[in-house]
Amino acid sequence: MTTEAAAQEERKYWRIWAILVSLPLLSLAAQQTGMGWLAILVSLVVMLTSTWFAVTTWMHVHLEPRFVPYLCILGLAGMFMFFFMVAPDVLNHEGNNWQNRSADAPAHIERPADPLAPPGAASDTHH
Amino acid sequence: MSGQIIATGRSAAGMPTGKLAVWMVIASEIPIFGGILAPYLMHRIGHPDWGQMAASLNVWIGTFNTGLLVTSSLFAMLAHAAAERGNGPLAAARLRLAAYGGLIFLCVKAYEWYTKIAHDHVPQTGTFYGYYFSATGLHGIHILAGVAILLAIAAQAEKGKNLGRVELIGIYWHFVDVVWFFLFHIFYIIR
Amino acid sequence: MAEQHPSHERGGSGWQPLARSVFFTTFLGAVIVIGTVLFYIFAGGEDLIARMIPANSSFAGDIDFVILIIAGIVGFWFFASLFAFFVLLYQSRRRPGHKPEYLDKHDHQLHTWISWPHWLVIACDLIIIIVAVKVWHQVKQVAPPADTVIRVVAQQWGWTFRHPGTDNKLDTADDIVTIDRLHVPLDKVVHFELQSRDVMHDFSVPVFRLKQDAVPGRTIKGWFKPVKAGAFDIQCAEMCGIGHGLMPARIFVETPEQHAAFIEDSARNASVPGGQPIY
Amino acid sequence: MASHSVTAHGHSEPHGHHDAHHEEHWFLKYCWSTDHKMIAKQYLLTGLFMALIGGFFAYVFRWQLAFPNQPVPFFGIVTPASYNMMITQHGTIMIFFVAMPVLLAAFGNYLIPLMVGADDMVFPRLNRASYQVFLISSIILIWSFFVPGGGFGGAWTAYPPLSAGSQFNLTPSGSTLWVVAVAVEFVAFLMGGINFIVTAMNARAPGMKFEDVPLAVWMIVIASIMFMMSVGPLIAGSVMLIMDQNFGTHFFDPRTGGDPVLWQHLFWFFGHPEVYVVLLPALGFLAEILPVFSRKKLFGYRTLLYSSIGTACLSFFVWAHHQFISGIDPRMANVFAATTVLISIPIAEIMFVFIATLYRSSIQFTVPMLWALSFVAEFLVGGVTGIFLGASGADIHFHDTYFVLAHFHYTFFPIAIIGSFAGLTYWFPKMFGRHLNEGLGRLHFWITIISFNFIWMPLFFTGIMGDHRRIYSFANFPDLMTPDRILLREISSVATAVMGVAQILFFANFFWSMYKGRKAEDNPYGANTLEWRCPSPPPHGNFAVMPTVYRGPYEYSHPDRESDFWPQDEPPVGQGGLKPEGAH
Amino acid sequence: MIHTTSTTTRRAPFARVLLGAGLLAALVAGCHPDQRMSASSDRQKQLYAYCMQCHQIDGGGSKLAGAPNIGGLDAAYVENQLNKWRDGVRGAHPDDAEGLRMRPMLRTLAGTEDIKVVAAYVASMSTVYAPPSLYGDQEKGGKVYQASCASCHGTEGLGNQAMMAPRLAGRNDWYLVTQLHKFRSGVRGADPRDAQGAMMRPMALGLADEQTIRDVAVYLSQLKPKEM
Repeated sequence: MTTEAAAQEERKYWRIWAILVSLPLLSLAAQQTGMGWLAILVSLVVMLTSTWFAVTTWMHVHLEPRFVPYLCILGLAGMFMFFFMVAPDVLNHEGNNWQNRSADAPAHIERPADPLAPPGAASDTHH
Repeated sequence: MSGQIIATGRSAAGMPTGKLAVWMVIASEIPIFGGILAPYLMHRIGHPDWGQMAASLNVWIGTFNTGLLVTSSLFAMLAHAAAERGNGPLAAARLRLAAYGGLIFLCVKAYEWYTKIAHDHVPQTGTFYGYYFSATGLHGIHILAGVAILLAIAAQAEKGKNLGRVELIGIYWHFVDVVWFFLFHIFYIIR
Repeated sequence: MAEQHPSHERGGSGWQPLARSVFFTTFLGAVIVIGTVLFYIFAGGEDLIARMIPANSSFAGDIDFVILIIAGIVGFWFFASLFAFFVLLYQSRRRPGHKPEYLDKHDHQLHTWISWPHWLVIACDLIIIIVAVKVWHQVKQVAPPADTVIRVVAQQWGWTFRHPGTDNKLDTADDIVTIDRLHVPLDKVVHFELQSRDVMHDFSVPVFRLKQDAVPGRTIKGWFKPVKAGAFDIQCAEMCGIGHGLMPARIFVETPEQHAAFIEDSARNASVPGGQPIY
Repeated sequence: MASHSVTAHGHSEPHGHHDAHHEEHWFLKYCWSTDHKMIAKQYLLTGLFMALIGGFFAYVFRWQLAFPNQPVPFFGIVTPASYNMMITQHGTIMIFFVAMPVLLAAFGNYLIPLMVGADDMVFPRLNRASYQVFLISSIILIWSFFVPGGGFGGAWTAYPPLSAGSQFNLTPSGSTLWVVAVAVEFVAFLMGGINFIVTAMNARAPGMKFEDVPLAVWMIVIASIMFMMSVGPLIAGSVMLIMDQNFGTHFFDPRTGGDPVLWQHLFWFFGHPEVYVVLLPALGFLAEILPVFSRKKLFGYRTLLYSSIGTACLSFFVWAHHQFISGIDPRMANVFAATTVLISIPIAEIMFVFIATLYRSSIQFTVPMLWALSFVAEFLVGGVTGIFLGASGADIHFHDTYFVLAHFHYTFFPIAIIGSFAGLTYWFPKMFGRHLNEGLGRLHFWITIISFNFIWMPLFFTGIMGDHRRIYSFANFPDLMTPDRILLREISSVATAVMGVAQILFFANFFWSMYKGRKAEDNPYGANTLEWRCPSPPPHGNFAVMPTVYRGPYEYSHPDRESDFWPQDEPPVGQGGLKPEGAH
Repeated sequence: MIHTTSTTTRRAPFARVLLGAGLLAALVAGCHPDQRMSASSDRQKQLYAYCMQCHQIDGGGSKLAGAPNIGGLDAAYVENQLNKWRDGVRGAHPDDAEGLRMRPMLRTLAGTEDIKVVAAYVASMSTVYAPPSLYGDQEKGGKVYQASCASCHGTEGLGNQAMMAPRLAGRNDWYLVTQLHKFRSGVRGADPRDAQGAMMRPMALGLADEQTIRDVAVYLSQLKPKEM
C-alpha cells in the first residue's frame, strides 16, 4: 500500500488507542465519585465498548469468515449459560429445602495459630 | 525436520491456517477465563462484604497497567502495519516495544502482589484474594507467554522472515488486552 | 417391512415411501407391544422393583411407578430396535445373487423413515418428563406437615442422629443423641435436617428410595414416612474417604410402644452417647 | 517402546519415494517424529498400556467386592485405602488416558490427514508437542501411585472438601499429582484438538465439500470443538483445587465461606460433554465401517451429521443430572431432567440411521463389522438405561448405585473398548501393512462381548437392589449380604477375570500380525475414502499425488457401475473397479 | 515434618521399583504400600495392613490422619482399647472426631481373636519418637508429670499393666493434648463401662491450664526411658 495510506491507517490506530486509554480513566473517575451503582454502570459500558473497539478495529474480526466470531460468541454464551445455571446454587445462600450456613462466614479469615509459638497460642486442634 | 508440508499451505476454510489456529486458541481461552470469572462473580455478588477487601486493591496501579497494555497492543498493531508494508526491521522494533510493555506490566503486577503479600492480603486470609491472585496470575502467565512469542517473532521479522506471524501474535496480544479490561473492571473498579 | 418386499432388486419403482414408513412404524409398534407385555409378564408386573427391594416408605411406590413406566417405554424401544436390527442382519446377510440396494436422492423418503419413530420418541420423552418431575416435586420440593423432626449429622466416618426426645422438639435438654442408630416411629412423617461436619456424605436408605447428599456448610431438609416396621440399612452414597465403605448405620422403624420404650430408657441413661457395640 | 519395532516394519515397506526420511536416527524417527502416523501410533500404544493398568485395577477391586477381605490373587489384601485409590485411578485412566488418547488422539491423528487428503497435520511440531505433554501427564499419574501416602483415592469426580483437604483424603501429594496430571493432559488435548480442527477445516483436498468429508473426520472435529468449549471451566477449577490443596486458598472450603457445590458444577460442565467427546469418534468409526461391510450407502449422511451436532449442543445443557441429589437446588433438577431426557432424540436418530443402513444391504461379518454391530446392540442397552437416570424422580433411587455404573459401562465399554477395537481392526492393515488374524479376532470378539454382558448385566440388578458404588466391602451391610446379591457379584467378578484373560488373545494377535501377518493390499475392503488410496502403510507424506475429490465417501454399489464401490478421488470419466495401486 | 516417618517407610517399595522391578509389579506395590508384607501369609501383618493406612508401617502414626504412634504399647492396653472401641465405650461420642474415624476400622477385624493378634503385633514394634509439634516447657512439664501422673504411669512413663495405665513416654504430644482435652470434656472416659476413663478424667481435670497440658505432653513425647 502507499505510504500515506499506511500513515493514515496508523493515525487511525493512534485514535483508537486514545479512546481505549481514556475509557478506563472514565470508569476510574466514576469509581472515585464513590457511587457504587455509577461505577458498576460505567464500568459495564466501558468494558463492552473497549472490547468492541479492540475486537473490531484491532483484531479485525469483521474481516474473518463468519464462523470465527460465531465460535467466540459460542464460548461466551456457554459461559453465560454456566453462570445462570450455577448461580441458583452458588450465588443464592438458601433455596428450596436447603440453606448455606457457611456463606455467612466472615470475609477475613484469621490464620490458625502456629502450634510451636510461645504461650498464648490458641489450642491446637488438628482438624 | 519434516520438509514443507503441503497441508499447511491450504486454506479450504477461507483464511490462512495460522490465523485460524490463533482464533481457535482464543475461542478455547474464553471458557478458561470465563470458568474462573463466573465463580468469582457468583461469590462476589453473594458476599457484598468482600467490598472492603476489593477496596484494598490499588486502583491507580490498575489503571496504569491498563494504559500500559493498551499502549503495548497499539505497538503490536503498528508492527502489523509495518509488516504489511514488508518493513521487517521496523515491525521487529515495534514488536519489541510491545514486548517491553508487557514486561513492564509484569513488573508492576509483581510490585502489586508484593504489597498485597506484605499487608498479609494473601489467599489464606480471604477468598477474594484467592480469586484475585488466581485470575491475575492466570492472566500474567498469558502475558509472559505472549512476551516470549513477541520476542521470538521479532527476531524472525528482523530478518524479514514470517512477516505473517506478526499479525497472529498481534491478535493474541489484543485478546490478552481485552481479558485485562474485564479483570481490571471486575476486580478494581467495582467495589 | 422385509416381508413386504421379498424380492431384492432395486424397489425404487412403485412403492410409496410414506406407506412404507407407516408400515415400518406399525410393524415396530406390534413388536414393541408384544415385547413390553412379555417384559411385564416374565419380570413380574407392577411390583417388580418392590420384589427386588422392599418399598417401605410412603413415596417408594411412586418412585417404583416412575421406574416401571420408563421401563415400559424404553423396553418398547429397546426390543423394537433390537428386533429390527437382528431381522435386518438376517435378511441382508451376504449371499450369492443378493445385491445391495442403492438408496439415494430420496431425501423425503429417508426422512419419513426416521421422522415417524422420531415423533414417537418425542412423545415418549414428554410422558417420561412429566411423570418424573411430578414425583420429584412431591419427594424433594414439598413435604407434608412434620410429625417429628430429626437431625442427621454425618462425619468421617459415622452418623450422629439427634432425636427430639419426649418433648418432640429438637435442640432441647432431652434430645437423644445416638451414633449409627436411627429410631423413627412408624407411619409418622419424619422431617430430617441433614448436615455434614467435614466432607460430602450421602444419607441413603434404599428401602425408602431415599437419598440426599450431606454437603458441609449446608443444611438440607427432607422427609420420609416409614410404612413398615423393622431395621434397615443406611448407606453412605458419596465418597467420603477410606472409611466410606465402613460407615453403615441402621434405621429402626418402631411401633409407637417400641418407640416410647426407646425414648424411656435413653432418657434414663442419657449419659451414654451412642455406646452400642458395632458387632 | 514397542513402537520402534512397529514402525521399523512400517517403514521397511518398499516405497520408491520419500526415502530421505529413512536414514534418520531411530530416536528422531520413533520418538521425535512429526509424522502424524507415527504420533498416532505413539498415542495408541500409550493408551493401550494405560488400559492394561486400568484393567488390572478393575480386576483387583471386582475380586475384592465378590470375595471381601480375601487376599486377591496377584495382589494381596485390598485395604480401603488401596481400594479407593484403585477405583479412582481406574476411572481416571480409562476415561482420560485410554478413551481420549485412543479414540480422539490416535485415530484423529491417523485418519484426519489421510481422509481429507493431506500429507500431514497442519502443525506437525505442535502435534508432536501435544503427544509429549500427554506422555508427561501419564507419567505424572503413574508417579502419583508411589508417592508417600499413595495415590489419590477420592473418586474420579474428586469432590471437595475430600479432594481439597489432605487431612480428609490422607493422600497429601497423591491428590495434587492427580489434579496436575489431569490438567496437563487437558492442555495436551487442547493443542491436539486445535490441530485436528484446523487440519480438517483448512487442509481438505481440492474438491472436497462439506458433504464429502467422511463422517469419522466430522465426528472427531465436532468432538474437539466440544472439548475446546467445555474444558475451560475445569482447567480453571483444577487451578483452584490445586491452590486449595497447597496454597491455603478457600475456594471449595465450606468452613471459610467456600462452596463445595461450585466444584461439582465446574467438573460436570466439562464432565458431561466429555462423554460425547469420546462417543462421537466411535460413532464416526461406525459410519465408516458399516457402509463398507454392508456395501451400501450410509442411510442419511445429513441426518447423522445434524443429529450429532444436535447432541453436541444439547450436551452442554444437561450436566447437573449428575448432581440431582448432591446438594443443588431441587427446582433446577426439573430443568436438567427435561434437557437430559430430550437428548435421547438425536441419539435415537443416530441409532435409527445405523440400523436402517443395514436395510437391503449385503453384510459380510468380518471382525471389524462384528465389533461395529455389537456397538449398536450394546450401546442400545446403555442408551435406554440412561433414561432412568435422567428422569429425576427415578434417579432418587438409582443415584450412586451400581445401576449407574452398569449404565455408563454399557455406554463407555462400547465407546472406548468396542469402538477402539472396531477402528483398530478396521484400519490395522492401513496402519501396519499387515492383516490381523481373523480366527483369533473372532475368538477374542466373542469372549469379550459375552464376558462383558456377564460382568454388567447382573450389576443392573444389584444396583436396583441397593448396592451403592465405591463401597469397599458389602460385608458390613446386613441387607446387602443376601445370597442372590452375593451370587450376582461373584458372577460379575469372575466374568471380569475372564475378560481380562481374553485380552491376551488380542495383544498376541496385535503384535504377531504386526510382523508375521498376511501382507495387506492398499485397498483390501474396497472402500471409498481417501486413506485407502495410498499405499499401506502410507509413506511419509502419505500420497504420491495429492488427490482431488469428486464425490461423497459412501457411494457403494452404485447402479451405474459394475464395481460396487466408487473411490472419492476417481475422476468421473474413469472406469470403475479395484485399483490395487493406490497412487494412480 | 509430619511425614518424616511415613516418607522413609513408604519409599521402600518405590526404591525397589526404581531398582528395576517390572512396572505392573511396581504398580501393585505402589498402590498398596504394604505389598511386601501382605504378600507373606502372616496373619498379624495381614491384619495390620488395615491399621497401616493411618498408623503407618512402623506404627509411627500420622498427625494428618489424627493417628498417634502406637508402636511399643503393651498388648494388654491395645487390646483393651480396641475392645472399648468395638463396644462403643470409646470413640462413640459425636465430638470425638478421631475416635469416630477409628471406630469403623474395627469392622475390618473379624472378632476378639483378631484384636488379640493385632495387639500382639503392635506391642512387638518399637516406639517411633517424633519431634515436638507444640510449644511446651519440658522442665515444668516434668515437674507436673512426676507430681500428678507418675503414680500410675510410672516415673519413666512406661505405664503400669496392673492399672491398665499405658506407656506415655514417646507418645505424640499432639495426641496426648487431644486426649487430655477429651478426658476433660467427657468426650472420652465418660462412659460408665470405662473404668480407666473414670480414673483418668479427674486427673485430666486436675491439670491447671492449656499450657500445663502442653508442657506435660511435650515432656512425655521426648521422654526416653533410661535403659534405652
